[in-house]
Amino acid sequence: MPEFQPFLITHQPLDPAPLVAYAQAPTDGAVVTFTGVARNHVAGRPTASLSYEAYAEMAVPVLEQIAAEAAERWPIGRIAVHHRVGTLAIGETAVLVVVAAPHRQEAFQAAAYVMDRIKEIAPIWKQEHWADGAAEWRE
Amino acid sequence: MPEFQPFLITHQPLDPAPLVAYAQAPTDGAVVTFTGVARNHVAGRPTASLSYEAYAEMAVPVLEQIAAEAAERWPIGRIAVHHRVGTLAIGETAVLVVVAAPHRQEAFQAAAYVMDRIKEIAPIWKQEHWADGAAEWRE
Amino acid sequence: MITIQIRLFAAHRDIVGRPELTLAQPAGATLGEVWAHLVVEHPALARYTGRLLFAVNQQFADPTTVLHDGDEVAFIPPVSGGAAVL
Amino acid sequence: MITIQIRLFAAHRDIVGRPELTLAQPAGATLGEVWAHLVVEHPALARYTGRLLFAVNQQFADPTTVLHDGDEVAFIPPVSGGAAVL
Repeated sequence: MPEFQPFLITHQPLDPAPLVAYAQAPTDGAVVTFTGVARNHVAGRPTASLSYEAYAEMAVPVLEQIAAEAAERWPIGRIAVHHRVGTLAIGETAVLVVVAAPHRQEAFQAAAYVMDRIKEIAPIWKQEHWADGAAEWRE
Repeated sequence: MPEFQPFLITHQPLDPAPLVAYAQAPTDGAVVTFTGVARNHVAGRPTASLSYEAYAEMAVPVLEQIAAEAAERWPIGRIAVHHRVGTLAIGETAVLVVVAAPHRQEAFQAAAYVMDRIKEIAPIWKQEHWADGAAEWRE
Repeated sequence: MITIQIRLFAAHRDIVGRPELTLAQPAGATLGEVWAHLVVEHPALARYTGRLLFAVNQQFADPTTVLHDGDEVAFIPPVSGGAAVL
Repeated sequence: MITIQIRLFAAHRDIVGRPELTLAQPAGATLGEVWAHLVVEHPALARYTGRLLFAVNQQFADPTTVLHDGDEVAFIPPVSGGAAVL
């Protein structure tokens, strides 16, 4: 069985359980999990599916960098981030961010920060496949 | 199989998966899960275990009321809250709060609000069993 | 006279030694008066005065609430739900 | 002269029609100069000027960064990671 990777870009469906198990330490009373899910519409336009593409060799170090930034800002424990790539059906999970911390406020703040930064700098792109057959990169 | 209860006080171990499955709708791109975990120390004093007690007949309606408050404040989707009672070992989950929403900011804010309010008004009490054998209600 | 049922939890229950009490009170008695009565009988409860929440029939209420026959009264010590988290 | 490897993603790759390019450049060429060169060859890239991130060897870099032989260059169109969520 391969070692658990806290920062991962994968074609496989995402499951939060191993991330939570990894992040949670006996000193941490709070674990916040963010799940980003493929939606059935964007700005009112119906979507049929989404696909994600990553510059994986760079995305993983960027996720590690973002986690290090969060750990500098808040007294938190472990962080794990898994991002899916490939085609996702509506309702499938695109990203999981898990942050453990001794106290809940910091866990919430750090998890929100990590998601903000992923959307700012992580080299991961989303293409929306509209219900009418067209496709478009989200920029 | 009994119907899923979004607001529940239970002696059974908690599992976030059914709460996330319940909360997540196709219109909601964001799901935030808060997991409150029994820690191995409180203010530096080692704990051996924790026990929780609830006024269950009242706690469930209070959780529903808190969820309604959150839904008035933010444009969010479904909320689920499960709280465990009885004796918990260190590392076991005491509470799960799951909030789904179209956008992540509101999901984070509402989940943090729900936890704050649970700690303010939900009739649920925690007793710390110290490693030295003493026990104390947290107040 | 009215008869009320009192539910006791956590430290309150430890002090009183029972999870429930049945109490006869004069008609028109308020939640605050019942609490004061309990504190006289169990002085260790005094330190919760001003720090507790009140409920009647599983609804939050305040000390001036007038009780009725058959009401379920709860004196709710400071809560700490969800919290291994300070 | 130096030889660099260019990685292209998402809309950039669609415009250029390939995921990778190998490009010979004069010694001392900068990231910004290479981007300008690409835009000349693929004018549809022009709308990304000022909106993209640059990387060399999987590290963020800026347009003034001087390139070396064998560098892996990436022009990163606006990202949208994690996001069914606006």
